[in-house]
Amino acid sequence: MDEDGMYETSIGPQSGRVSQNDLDVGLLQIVEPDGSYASEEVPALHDDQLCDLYRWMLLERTFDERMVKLQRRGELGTFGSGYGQEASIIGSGYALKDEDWLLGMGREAGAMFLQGLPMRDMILFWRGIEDANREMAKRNLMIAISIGSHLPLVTGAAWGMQLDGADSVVAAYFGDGASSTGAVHEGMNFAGVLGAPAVFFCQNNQYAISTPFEKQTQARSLAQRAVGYGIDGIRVDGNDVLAVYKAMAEAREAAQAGSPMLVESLTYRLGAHTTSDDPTRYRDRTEEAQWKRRDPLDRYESFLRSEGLWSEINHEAILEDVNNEFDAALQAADEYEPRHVDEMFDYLYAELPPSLQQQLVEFKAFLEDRPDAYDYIDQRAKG
Amino acid sequence: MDEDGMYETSIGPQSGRVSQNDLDVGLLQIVEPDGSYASEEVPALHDDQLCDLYRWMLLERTFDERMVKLQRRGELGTFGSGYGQEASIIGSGYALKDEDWLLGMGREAGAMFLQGLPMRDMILFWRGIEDANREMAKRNLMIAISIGSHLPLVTGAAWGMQLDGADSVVAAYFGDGASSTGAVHEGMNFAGVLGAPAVFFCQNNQYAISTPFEKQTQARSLAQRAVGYGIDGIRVDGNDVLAVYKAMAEAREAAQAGSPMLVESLTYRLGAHTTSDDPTRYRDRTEEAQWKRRDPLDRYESFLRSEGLWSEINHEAILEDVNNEFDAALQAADEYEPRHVDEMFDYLYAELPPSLQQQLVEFKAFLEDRPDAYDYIDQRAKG
Amino acid sequence: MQETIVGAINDALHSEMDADERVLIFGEDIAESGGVFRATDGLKERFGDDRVLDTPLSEIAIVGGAAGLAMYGYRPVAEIQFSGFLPPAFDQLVTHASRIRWRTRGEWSAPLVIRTPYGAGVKALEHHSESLEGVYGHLPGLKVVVPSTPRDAKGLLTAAIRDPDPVLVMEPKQIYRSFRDEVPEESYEEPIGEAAIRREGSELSVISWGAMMYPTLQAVENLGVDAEVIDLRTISPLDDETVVESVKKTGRALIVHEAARTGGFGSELIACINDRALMYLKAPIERITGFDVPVPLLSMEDYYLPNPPRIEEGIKRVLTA
Amino acid sequence: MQETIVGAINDALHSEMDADERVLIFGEDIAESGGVFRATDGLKERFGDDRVLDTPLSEIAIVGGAAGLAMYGYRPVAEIQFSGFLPPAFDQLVTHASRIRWRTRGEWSAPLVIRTPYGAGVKALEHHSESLEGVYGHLPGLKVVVPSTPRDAKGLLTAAIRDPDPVLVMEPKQIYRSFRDEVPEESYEEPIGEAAIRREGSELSVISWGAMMYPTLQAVENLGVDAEVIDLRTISPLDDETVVESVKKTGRALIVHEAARTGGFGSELIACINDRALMYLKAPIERITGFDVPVPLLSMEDYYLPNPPRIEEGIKRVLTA
Ligand SMILES: Cc1ncc(C[n+]2csc(CCOP(=O)(O)OP(=O)(O)O)c2C)c(N)n1
Ligand SMILES: Cc1ncc(C[n+]2csc(CCOP(=O)(O)OP(=O)(O)O)c2C)c(N)n1
Ligand SMILES: [Mg+2]
Ligand SMILES: [Mg+2]
Repeated sequence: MDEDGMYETSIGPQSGRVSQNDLDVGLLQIVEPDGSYASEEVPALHDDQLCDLYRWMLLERTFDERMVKLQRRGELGTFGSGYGQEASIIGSGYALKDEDWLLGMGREAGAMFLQGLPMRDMILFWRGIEDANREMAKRNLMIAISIGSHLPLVTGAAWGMQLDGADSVVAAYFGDGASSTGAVHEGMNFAGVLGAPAVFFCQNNQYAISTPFEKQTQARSLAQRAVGYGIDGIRVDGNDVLAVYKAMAEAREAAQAGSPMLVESLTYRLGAHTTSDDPTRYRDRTEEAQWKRRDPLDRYESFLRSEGLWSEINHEAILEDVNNEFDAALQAADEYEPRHVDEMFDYLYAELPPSLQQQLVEFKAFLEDRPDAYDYIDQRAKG
Repeated sequence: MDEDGMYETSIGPQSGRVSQNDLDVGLLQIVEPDGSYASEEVPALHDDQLCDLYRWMLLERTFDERMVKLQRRGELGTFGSGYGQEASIIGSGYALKDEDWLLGMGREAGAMFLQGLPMRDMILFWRGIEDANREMAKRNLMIAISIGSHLPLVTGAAWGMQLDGADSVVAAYFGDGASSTGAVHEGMNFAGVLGAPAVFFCQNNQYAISTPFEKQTQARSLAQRAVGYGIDGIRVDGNDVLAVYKAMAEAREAAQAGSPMLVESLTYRLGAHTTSDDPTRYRDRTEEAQWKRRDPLDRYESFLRSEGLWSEINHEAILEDVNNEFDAALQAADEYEPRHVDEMFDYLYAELPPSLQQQLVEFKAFLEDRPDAYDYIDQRAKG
Repeated sequence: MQETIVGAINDALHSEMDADERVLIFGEDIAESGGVFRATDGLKERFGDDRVLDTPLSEIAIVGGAAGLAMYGYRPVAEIQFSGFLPPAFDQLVTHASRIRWRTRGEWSAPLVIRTPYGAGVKALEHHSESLEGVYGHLPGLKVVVPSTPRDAKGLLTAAIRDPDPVLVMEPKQIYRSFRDEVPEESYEEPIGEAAIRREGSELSVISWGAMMYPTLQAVENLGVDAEVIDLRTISPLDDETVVESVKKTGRALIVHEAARTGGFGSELIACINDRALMYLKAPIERITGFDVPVPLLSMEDYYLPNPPRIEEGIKRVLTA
Repeated sequence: MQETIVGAINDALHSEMDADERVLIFGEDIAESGGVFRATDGLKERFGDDRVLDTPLSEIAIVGGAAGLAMYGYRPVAEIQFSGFLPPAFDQLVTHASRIRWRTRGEWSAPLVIRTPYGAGVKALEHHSESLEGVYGHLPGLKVVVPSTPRDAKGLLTAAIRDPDPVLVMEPKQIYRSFRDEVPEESYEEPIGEAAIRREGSELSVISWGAMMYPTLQAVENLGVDAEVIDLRTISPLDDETVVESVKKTGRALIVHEAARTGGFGSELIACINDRALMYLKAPIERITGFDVPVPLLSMEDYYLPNPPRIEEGIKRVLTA
């Protein structure tokens, strides 16, 4: 069309028109909703790893159930459960390596446990105890409460890994709602330009609180947004743990080789947004029921049965283990030393400036003078 | 794949993988760089309209030249020329209707003139005289200096038109640099959800100041970003005035019918970013020369010649007209009444709050007392 | 009728949408589910999808979209779910909403309202508890109001919606439902830019706003001092007249706010008193505020928040200095 | 050596990149073209593409990316081309950069530097002239410095780069090249958090920062008063000690800044003086500031900016009140 190739990619349609209808993203599935699968598609995992995936999904589910109960008893501030997203959370987390970073948004507890976070610290997190964040950071984990705001950090940290020639990636966990924010856009586009080892893992659970995916964007998939950044995307059945694992492993590898990727994990939040939310206000039961039939644990159970591995799974024993782990974690959390006033000031700066030092000193003196202030300070709920 | 259609668009590749290689956006061209064209592709414009397009492009070019000279003489603060982008600016502006809004970024003077803005006011704008913005607003025009920041306003105003059932659209003019901002992302995505009558007209002139398009994004085109919002895009040769006109007319019509569109106009900024910029610091002459060979006026001249319309064009007479218009505009701008202190406070609120009133009164009293303050206030450059 | 603050807000939205069809509301989760605090409950059912809209999770688009609608002639009332999520849209406030009228020399205006719950004390997650009124109050062209009673919540929101200029309504969510009070059934405006004297007194002036009004009033009561208590109600434009007149009378002042101390809006009040009533001061003005730290996570937030004993000690210092 | 402010900045970047290979710089147009003010000239040639990078037009990604790099262990020095374009990234400052260390209890930190030219007086377009130091100074966890001399520009930027916490360096672009001054060739730090006394005096204390130092010093000279002139240099953490001690000595004070008056940082200085030196004050503290309006477009900006005559009148009022 032009001698010097400046109008590149111009061999396409003369109309220059492009629409999402020109692109059928497809869906990576390994185990279909009816339980069928092609053996050659199954990722090369050992039997014990295949069983392990089930164990972790059950852990996620049990943890979520216990947390919701704890919150109902007034022992947590609020809690956002991953119920229904177990395959998405665990399949992705299982593909990460120890050295990887994971910056998330809270609905990926199991992926954080997989990176070594003790359960206790997730309880502390939802109790609003600052030290939970330290324990996360120790394992290269962070939760960003401001939705979407962490994606530029993800890109920045991945850029650091790239400069270091590190053998790791940064995984961003975020939701369909987050995808509409400017921070997510800028973070992904910049990562594409840098070729930074970042994996953008988007759990499209169909809702951002009450807002369904159709109101979040006109795009039929979020994976197709990758095209706009010149990076690759994968759309994966988020209720198929093997498919999610495969997608994430693939994305991780590409990212490490300098091609950041966007993975859209198509799933469904079966529970409430958080314990403060009431989904009956905005969605109907039949939809929930439809997705309940796609329960990720059931689907994976049928796979394990077909593989003759189900007999390896002692469901009750796993449940007991997980519950014991939770009990111990809860006890540790309950025993967690009481808050102390210094914590408010600690770590704001490497060295506390004089005026802040003075604020602290004065406040402590005040507390000595006026112990009745504790009537207002004493923790209302646990945590 | 699944009985209830919840995994929609899943008839695509089993891999769920998507990349920009899956999408060849193409390029809308009517008059090829070598001057050839297929008659049936030419938009249905009268001969005088076809001539008019040339006249407007020449006006744009002449205006830009005069403004650059004016700035060199110290009679403007700074100026951003549209040199090289005449087809992009005029072709798009020509497709807009009187009732349409145009919110831009400054490099679309001719499109604003087409909407009725007097040249004087564009001179005043670059002299930093507030009233220029009023004259723009009167004609539903605005320039946003903070790059990309106006896209949400575009979506909001278009939403208003939609609610009103108005027969108009809002055209957003922005650049390749702007496309990387969060505001552009959020504005376009929201417009897609609303189905608001907005046309997002992106002049991809290959540079954001010194930053070339390849460093702006890994995406090969910006038109393909439309796919991520579920809206349609067009990639058009921005140096082909007829193609730009056609793309914009098409986009305008779609937008009015409830389908906002993104138009990427592929062009080149032949001049400096602004009069403060020196492009030799970041790009080489051969590239500029390459694009100089694609001069939009030359290409259109060859079209007019082929159509036998070139004889209708009295080049010298147009130049003289435009120069006269500019001279008159400049004189009007020079005669523009001197600035007055009240202007700083005027219109900040519908009604000035007491404390601001007091600031104004005190400042005026000060100026009476200390006329030597004018030594510091007197305008250094014109405007 | 007896209403909570959140009820009064809901009521104001109903009336204004009834009265003016250019009023429309939108934000995250405000339509289908009626808002995370139920402030917009029932509005979608009453006014339909066109005028009550759930948006994508897009604070930039919400605030900028409101500005665009307002420029075009509508009267948008947008909700930012928590004030901690207004910072992503800060640029839209600074760069556009606050200066549309100014930029276009009155040709356009931007009569938009941003409503947002602010402040600590509800045991929420990080970023859900901040108070940046000092930041927003520094932006020329933007009005900022903070109601602290159901009556003011309705009246100020009504005034904000009718105001020809952009208004940020910061709603003290800690006291959204903590009490009911008499609220007139018909619509009315509480004037933007006027502080309210909650209690007349002669010994000292105590100035506060938002949720901090209540520990402040309680501290005054506990001590039994004859304090004049001023509810600022509007941060911008500031009613310095009421503040200054009160301090001229009492010669002593205490300011209570939950935002961080340094650069908080309390400092502007002190500066105003310095400007116009310095020579009346018998003692330094005290500030009881949040500390210069981020609002702690929920387990610690009650350490951070001013409480009656802290305020009492402040009052005592002002009275004895 | 004799250097301009912008030259001193360039020099500091060279030295620190030389000394610490974890230092890298990026921003819009800073590499290939050396920055729109040439502050980063020659750095790409010297340190290569990996450490000197042109970014997309993405302020959110620049500031957030810097925070991520810093968390990971680098020492990013990012440029925001004009301070008027920092608001799009405001959330990254509030929500992340300023609280990484605090959030992670010291496990991570965010030793990043954001450099940005600020202030009016260069006849630039809308949004190119603002001064929001009052806003940034209100954010816990963020340090904010404003050099006004070549020596301080080099020393404060060096200190900022070495500082273990995030520092916003607001560079007064009006005086980027307006004069040269002696700057040590070797590297050195000017301490963050310490004001400088530019001139000792006993009649009144005059406090300013950034480009306003010069009309301030000129006004003092014009009047021939025995003023103590303080260059604040750091907005946060504030050196209230130096300010308070000076006012205790002089009993009178004037503050000069170009930001809007209401909620500007001058009010915090007044509040500090009120806290600790009220009883020394012989007159109300004066503020000579920008008006409570957006910075006017270029044809009017010199009406807006404080100038020596305005400052002189302020000084006279303080001295005679
Ligand atoms: C910037 C921002 N805006 C609003 C909120 C309030 N909020 C918390 S979670 C949420 C929805 C998030 O949806 P999504 O990204 O899909 O994640 P999901 O909760 O579905 O896992 C909202 C609106 C927030 N935390 N941050
Ligand atoms: C938010 C923002 N960041 C930076 C700038 C400084 N700036 C002005 S124009 C420009 C480049 C714009 O590039 P593009 O969008 O491609 O438009 P073009 O100038 O090429 O027409 C930059 C970085 C700005 N005005 N606004
Ligand atoms: Mg979701
Ligand atoms: Mg460009």
